[in-house]
Amino acid sequence: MKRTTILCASVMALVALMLLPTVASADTFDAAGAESLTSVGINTMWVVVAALFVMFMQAGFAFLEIGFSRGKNAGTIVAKILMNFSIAALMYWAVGFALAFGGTGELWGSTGFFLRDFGDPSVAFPAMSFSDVTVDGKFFFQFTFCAVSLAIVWGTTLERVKFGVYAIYAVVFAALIYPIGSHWVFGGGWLQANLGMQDFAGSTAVHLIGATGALAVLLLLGPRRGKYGADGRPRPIPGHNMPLFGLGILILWLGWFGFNPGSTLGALDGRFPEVIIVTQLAASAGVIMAIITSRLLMKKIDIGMAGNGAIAALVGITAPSGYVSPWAAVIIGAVAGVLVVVSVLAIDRKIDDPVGALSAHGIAGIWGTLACGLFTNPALADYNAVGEGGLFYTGSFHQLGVQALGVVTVFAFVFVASFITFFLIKKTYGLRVTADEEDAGLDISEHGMYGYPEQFIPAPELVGVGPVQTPAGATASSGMKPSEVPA
Amino acid sequence: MKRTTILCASVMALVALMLLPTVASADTFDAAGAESLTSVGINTMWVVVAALFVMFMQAGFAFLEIGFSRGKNAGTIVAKILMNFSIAALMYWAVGFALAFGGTGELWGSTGFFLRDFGDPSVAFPAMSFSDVTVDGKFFFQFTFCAVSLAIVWGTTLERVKFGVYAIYAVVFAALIYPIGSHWVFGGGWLQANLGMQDFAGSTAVHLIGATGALAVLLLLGPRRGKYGADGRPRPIPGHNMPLFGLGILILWLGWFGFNPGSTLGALDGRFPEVIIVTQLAASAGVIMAIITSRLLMKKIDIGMAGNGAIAALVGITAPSGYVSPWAAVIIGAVAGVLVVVSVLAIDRKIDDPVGALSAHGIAGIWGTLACGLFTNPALADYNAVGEGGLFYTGSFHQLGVQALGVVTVFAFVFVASFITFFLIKKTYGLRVTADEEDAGLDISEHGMYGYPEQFIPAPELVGVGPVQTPAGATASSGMKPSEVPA
Amino acid sequence: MKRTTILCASVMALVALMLLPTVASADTFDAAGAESLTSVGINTMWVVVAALFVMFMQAGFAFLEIGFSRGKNAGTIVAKILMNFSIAALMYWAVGFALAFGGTGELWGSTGFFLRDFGDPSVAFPAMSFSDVTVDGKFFFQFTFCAVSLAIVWGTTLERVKFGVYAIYAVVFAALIYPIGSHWVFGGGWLQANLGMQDFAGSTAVHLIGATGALAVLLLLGPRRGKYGADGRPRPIPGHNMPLFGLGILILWLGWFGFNPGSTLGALDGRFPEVIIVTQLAASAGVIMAIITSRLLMKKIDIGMAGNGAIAALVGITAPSGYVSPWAAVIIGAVAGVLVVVSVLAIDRKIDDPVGALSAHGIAGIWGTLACGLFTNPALADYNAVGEGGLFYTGSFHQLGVQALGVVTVFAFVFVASFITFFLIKKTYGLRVTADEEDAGLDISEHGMYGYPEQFIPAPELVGVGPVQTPAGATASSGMKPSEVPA
Amino acid sequence: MKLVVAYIRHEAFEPIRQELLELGFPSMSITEVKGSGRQKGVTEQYRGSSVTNYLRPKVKIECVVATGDVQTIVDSILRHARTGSIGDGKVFVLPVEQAYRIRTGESGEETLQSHPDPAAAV
Amino acid sequence: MKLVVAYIRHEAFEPIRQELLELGFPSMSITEVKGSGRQKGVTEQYRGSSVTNYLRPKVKIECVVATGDVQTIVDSILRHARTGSIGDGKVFVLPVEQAYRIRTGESGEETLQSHPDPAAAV
Amino acid sequence: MKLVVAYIRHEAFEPIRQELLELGFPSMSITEVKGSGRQKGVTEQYRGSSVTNYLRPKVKIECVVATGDVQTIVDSILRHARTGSIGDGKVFVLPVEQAYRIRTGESGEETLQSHPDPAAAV
Ligand SMILES: Nc1ncnc2c1ncn2[C@@H]1O[C@H](COP(=O)(O)OP(=O)(O)O)[C@@H](O)[C@H]1O
Ligand SMILES: Nc1ncnc2c1ncn2[C@@H]1O[C@H](COP(=O)(O)OP(=O)(O)O)[C@@H](O)[C@H]1O
Ligand SMILES: Nc1ncnc2c1ncn2[C@@H]1O[C@H](COP(=O)(O)OP(=O)(O)O)[C@@H](O)[C@H]1O
Repeated sequence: MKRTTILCASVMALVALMLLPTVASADTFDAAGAESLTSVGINTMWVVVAALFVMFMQAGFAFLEIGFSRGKNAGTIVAKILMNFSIAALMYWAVGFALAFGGTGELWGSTGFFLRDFGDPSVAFPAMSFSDVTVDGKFFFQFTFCAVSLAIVWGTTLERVKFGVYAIYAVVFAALIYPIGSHWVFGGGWLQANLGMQDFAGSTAVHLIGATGALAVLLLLGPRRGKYGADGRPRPIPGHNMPLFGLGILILWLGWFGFNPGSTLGALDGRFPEVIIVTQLAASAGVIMAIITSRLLMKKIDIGMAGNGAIAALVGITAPSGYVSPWAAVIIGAVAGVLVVVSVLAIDRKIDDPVGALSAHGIAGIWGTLACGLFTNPALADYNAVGEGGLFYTGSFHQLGVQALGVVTVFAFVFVASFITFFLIKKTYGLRVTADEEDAGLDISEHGMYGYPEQFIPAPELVGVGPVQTPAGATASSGMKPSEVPA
Repeated sequence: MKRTTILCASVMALVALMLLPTVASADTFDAAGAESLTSVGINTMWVVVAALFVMFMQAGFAFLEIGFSRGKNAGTIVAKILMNFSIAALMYWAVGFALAFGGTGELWGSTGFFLRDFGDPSVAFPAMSFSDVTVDGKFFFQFTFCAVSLAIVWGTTLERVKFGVYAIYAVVFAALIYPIGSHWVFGGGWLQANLGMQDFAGSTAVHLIGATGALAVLLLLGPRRGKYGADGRPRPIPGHNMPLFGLGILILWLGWFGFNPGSTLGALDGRFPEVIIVTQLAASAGVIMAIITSRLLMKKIDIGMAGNGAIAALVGITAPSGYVSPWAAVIIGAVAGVLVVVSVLAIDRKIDDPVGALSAHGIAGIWGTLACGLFTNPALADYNAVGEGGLFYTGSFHQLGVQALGVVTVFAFVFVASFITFFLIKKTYGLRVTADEEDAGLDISEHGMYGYPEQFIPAPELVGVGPVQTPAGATASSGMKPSEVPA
Repeated sequence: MKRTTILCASVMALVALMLLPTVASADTFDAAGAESLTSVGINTMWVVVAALFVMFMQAGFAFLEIGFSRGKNAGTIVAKILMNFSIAALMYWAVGFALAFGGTGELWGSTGFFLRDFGDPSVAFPAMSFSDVTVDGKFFFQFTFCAVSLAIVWGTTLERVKFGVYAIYAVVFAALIYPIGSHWVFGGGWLQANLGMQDFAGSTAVHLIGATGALAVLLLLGPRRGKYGADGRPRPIPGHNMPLFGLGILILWLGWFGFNPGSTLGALDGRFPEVIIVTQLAASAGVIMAIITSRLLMKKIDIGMAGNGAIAALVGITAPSGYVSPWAAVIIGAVAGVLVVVSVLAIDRKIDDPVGALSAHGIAGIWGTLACGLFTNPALADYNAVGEGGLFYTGSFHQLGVQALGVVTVFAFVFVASFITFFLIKKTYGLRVTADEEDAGLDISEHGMYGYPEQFIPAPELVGVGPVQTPAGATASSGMKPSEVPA
Repeated sequence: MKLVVAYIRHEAFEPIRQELLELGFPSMSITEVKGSGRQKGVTEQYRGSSVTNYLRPKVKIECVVATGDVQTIVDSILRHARTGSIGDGKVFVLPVEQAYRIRTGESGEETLQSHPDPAAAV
Repeated sequence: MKLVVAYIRHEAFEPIRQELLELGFPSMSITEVKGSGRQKGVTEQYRGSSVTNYLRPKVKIECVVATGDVQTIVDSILRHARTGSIGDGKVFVLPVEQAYRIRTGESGEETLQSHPDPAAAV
Repeated sequence: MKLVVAYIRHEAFEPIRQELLELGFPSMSITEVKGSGRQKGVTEQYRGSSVTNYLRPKVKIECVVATGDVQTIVDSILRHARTGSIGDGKVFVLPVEQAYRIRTGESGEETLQSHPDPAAAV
């Protein structure tokens, strides 16, 4: 019954809310009532529409993981993504958003819990005050980023983690870890405000944070049974469905057109289409280089690698997307495409990352953040009023150093916080299912039914529970000639 | 050949159109020509974009049904959704929209057939005159709602209904039943205009109407063969594909961000992001409570229940989404999440609703409508100029009573109209395929081919029709060593 | 190693870019910096959002092809779509866009390579100067069209083409063939500027061009092994997954709501919702007529035909969508629905087009283009300032003649250019995999792993590489009773 | 010892399994096979062309029993698998020379001993 | 009575089925099996690591016939299944002691009688 | 000649295949079967109702060998397939009267000759 108690933690949050004074809502509403201006309308619409595409990335991550899992572990991912997305929403609304954007604290924010009583929005959320988008619009957009970061965490845990682990860590991650980490980078925290670290849409703040959590849990979880032979050599455990994997990649690619260009937090300055172009060029270069690298290193064009190349390039261009010119985007994406293939092959030798999350989000996230230090266009640094031009333009290593410092500190914070969290979970609830459950698959053992019953349950069992119901001979002609089918 | 005659009914509509005077189009065009205003542009864009997300919900319903069906009945759902969506468009354009929104009739509207000759839009469609969105934009948005309502109907009929039934009922539903029912609730009919019933985006007008049709057909159709044992106890007939079910849920969730916030029919008042937040919080609470309830009642976290919880909560918040505050949304969603699990388990004992449509759209739709009577924020009731605050704020049962009356009358009308329609179909064309066809599956019996041929046709049959075409030995080495593959 | 050398061609492009002077970006940025106007913001937002829906059509084409392929050839389509989409982006950015829209050349444009140094946008890209959308927005929108056209090409090549062929032709197509062909039709080239050919969103410029390339490669490639019996009669080679096919159709349908209405290149004139309605009505009529035709000709409602009907009608309405009235749209769609079924059945007798691309994009594209000559509403011809009213209104065959001339010349150019390209590929790299590889499937032979490993690799092989790792008896109880599962 | 091989309809399997279990014969193996016989095929259509599939899915039961028990098994199968219409299938009996229980390594007829309560074991 | 068991290539099955049908032997059962023999395996690769699959898909035909008919069946199989290259497969003949037709309950060789027109029946 | 039929666990197959290969018996066929025996079933739940699946997946090995080699094969299987817990499976030996190699048409025990290097062939 442990699991129940765990899940109940989430209920607490709900109960708490119900006790809130009903006046609560008023604020939000009045706040909005006033803002009936054209500019607000246009910018808010863009940010909200962008947020919807980012929200859809949940499906992208789900199918990327489903495709890379074996059929016996495919269904649980659906329950996981639904639960995580839900917990993230409640936690980020109750606590996370306030910590991430509420006020000017160097380490964390402090106003706007439950989106209430924050007074003047531009004062309450200074890091986003350059935009006139409504607070609700900004909140929803930022929440979808939190959900993306959380989704990235689980890529390394497929096929063996206990279901309850998702719930427990999700609460901590969405309420504390992600908000604090992202606050430093683009919520007005010390890295951004004091040092001028550049991370336009979150190569570090979203992707590296997620990948760092993924690394922490993987180290405590260990590889899937059978992943490494007696000789310690890695064995292939092929994912069961490349088409669904492809669906995931294409949905993620689409979502990125909300992710990066939406981070302009406005449409009227005409910047967002440029960000889209930069994003597309990088992704394209990434796919092509990943395919070529895979062909050269593995003699085959690995389908998964082509997809990883797209993701890695998109992650790589996330931080620079608002700071670099198209030509630089091509380079950034191309490098990410090569990096991810090499990294996946190297990592696979020792630790078991079924979807390549450490490479596609971690390594590529680091590369993307550092790339600002190399390629940031001074004109765009000024335009965004964050940091300065990159080495390539200025010849100065300053920005590159700032970026590196940001990567290191954020990684350190998230890794320590996550490792502690997962360590405590391991000692109490446990991280991993039993060997028998792992062999049987998470769908049947955690959810009581296979995700693809017809693949695992013999037809005679599926039809015949108890004596036959059908009139004798009914099925004898179930192979009807067309003419036998009443038209 | 019966089926053909039936389908031909649909053709009539087309033929009719071709005879219309060509001047027709002019109106529409001129009407739009004038409206070149910023506000119109912004608001129309939002409503149209929202409508596109709602349109995509067709895929959501399709995959929810596909996932919950057995593999032998998966393909037919594709043909069904395409045909239904198409019939709905032509019928709603020709007749439905006019009945739903054309004028101030208490029972039904009367202007705007074929979107023609309606004169001044604000006079012609008074219920939506508060918005300056173009008539074409409003029409498309409302049509997508009709299509959603129709899609809900079929959830109870999977794996045994005759294909033609979809076509016949779709014509009646999109032309008469839905337009009249929705007119009462949010088209300016008696419930809305005279009593002030609150249903922001259609918990009753869209979801309950659909679910009521679903109940009517189910009562006449009966359960799937083998669903109930000789002892009358329900047996599991597991859906064949949980990942595709999950795709459906995630697409529906995304679509709801067009469904509820789009119902503001405008972007400039800054309300739509608040509606999105309210929607997201409710859905999240629904998923979490459904998972907990499923864990407690069934000892397992049923994947389908997690998804049903999301849908039920989204349906539940549909009516209140424009009237309540975030904290109330959490309660509404949480209750819906508990309700749906209990309801599915209870209903399954006696009648066979494969996807849980009666619970997720019916029970939850009723709950959502009544929830307005409990939680409507007076400030928002005034803002929308419909009804008054809920019991929770005003202490008065009035609004709750109005909501209840609305639920009862709409249910009664739709149930009677649908039952009669399906009864007539049963007596003439027939509702259900033969036992043999049901055993063989709808794909092969209705469409002549399996949706997954490789699952049902033995490989030797698939390759070998007639003598071998391949040069002797060709396949002997079809297991080539990599090196054997010309690079 | 041939394949590598081929792929490396693509790298050249990248390398080239890296050598560009860094000043490059400046232009783009400044250009945008100035345009901070409401109108620009609104119109750009609409065009960009529309472009995102069009971009998603890549997933639509991928799943349409996946559904229509056998399971052994499903995975390669994922790698293909990612690579093609990427190559198209880099080529269209570097060369294509300039040729398609840069300047007033009758045969091709000449300014805006790499989106650089084009000076005043309205002068540089005259064909789109009627719209105030930013150049970046216009570029991304037009690029997504190029990618759609390229995706159409491959429908005829499934299950037998060599992977490298995609890459080589994609470079030529996105850099030269599509840009030049589309320049003639809607880039300001001779057909549009001199003759007033009407093609609002590309029935000819996008769909016919793609289908023409598809015909060229098919003629050189030949049918799939086993498609035609010893007696020369076609045999069914059923696609493996109708649900995924349906996903493709629904995504494409959604994408078309960006494709056609986005071609208004603006939102403020209120035209785009009308275009959406026209598009929806045509598609609906197409589905219904395709279903009826299939029922009459084949005695069954072929699922694929229902989907082809939707696509054909959408292709058919693409050119007229900005020129015709709703009633005409219904006729255009209905005719396309009938045409596509008849055409698929006829073409299948002789040449092997697995997805029906020649019919749904070619025949329907021609029909749609000619339909303008019949149904164009004079008021809309004036409004768009292109050509004149159709035969149906004016009684004059002039516009119809212009449309026909456009179809013929564009077809001729694209066919010759494509045939030569594919012919050269065939003589050098080769077009087709070996018989053994085709029998084994493209996934295993081109990518080294099946797209659905569990379908092709026996379970004992999947679990048991080398000695058993699991403690004796571990799996003996892998069928645990619920109680045996630690809760 | 004999090997009883039966080709039957899917729906017939469960009742047979249950009766044999009650009779003390829990052990058997089944395979999904495709059978051709007197039964009609199913005609499939796809985009205009059609093909007939003459093979119909059947369940093959294999059960090795002591010679003395053969008739019991056969009778049970004949009783439950019979609908009276074409496609009911066939039962064949083949000789078996030796049998081993892998778990214990023991061989001979005793490896086929019926177990009183099969469900009791893990 | 004898049980003829053959392991063949997929493509070979249909011609064999058709000839046996013409010869009056419509009844048989087939199973998809994986076979190992002299044939090479297929090497699969996935994200860098690779594995070789030594089992190749084959079709197993089972056909019980009267002793007198065995040679006819075997010859037909040998004729059509032969490509001359490794992997063609094998044919085995096993003794069958008894046979029953479930539909009628009758037993013995007559249950194997070839039917003139199998397609005629429902 | 004899037909050795074994019902074993999935994990046991690969070691057996490898040993038999080394011993010079590369040729065999396997089928995925579902077995019922003393082993417990798996209980599945779905939306409230539940069902127990008593059939457990097993691998069936079929290997025809010369009479003299039977014991070698059986011993190898018994050695590798044994975990000591319920569900290990069974091995049966059936008589085979004739064998043919399709590729060459030759018949008799020589068709079963073990090949020194099976991997060498194409
Ligand atoms: N001689 C046989 N050898 C192998 N399998 C057979 C034989 N005869 C029948 N079967 C199996 O029994 C099934 C039913 O046989 P069929 O002839 O269709 O019905 P009936 O026995 O009632 O005439 C066939 O599909 C096939 O699987
Ligand atoms: N002794 C055997 N026992 C069982 N199956 C066998 C035996 N020998 C061959 N087979 C089956 O025949 C197939 C082909 O045999 P193989 O040795 O590859 O070809 P060939 O017979 O031409 O040497 C194998 O894949 C296997 O399924
Ligand atoms: N008499 C039999 N006939 C056919 N198959 C059998 C027989 N006995 C056992 N099997 C097969 O062996 C498998 C394991 O048998 P089981 O009784 O569960 O284990 P054990 O032999 O250790 O008691 C069964 O699942 C079944 O496939």
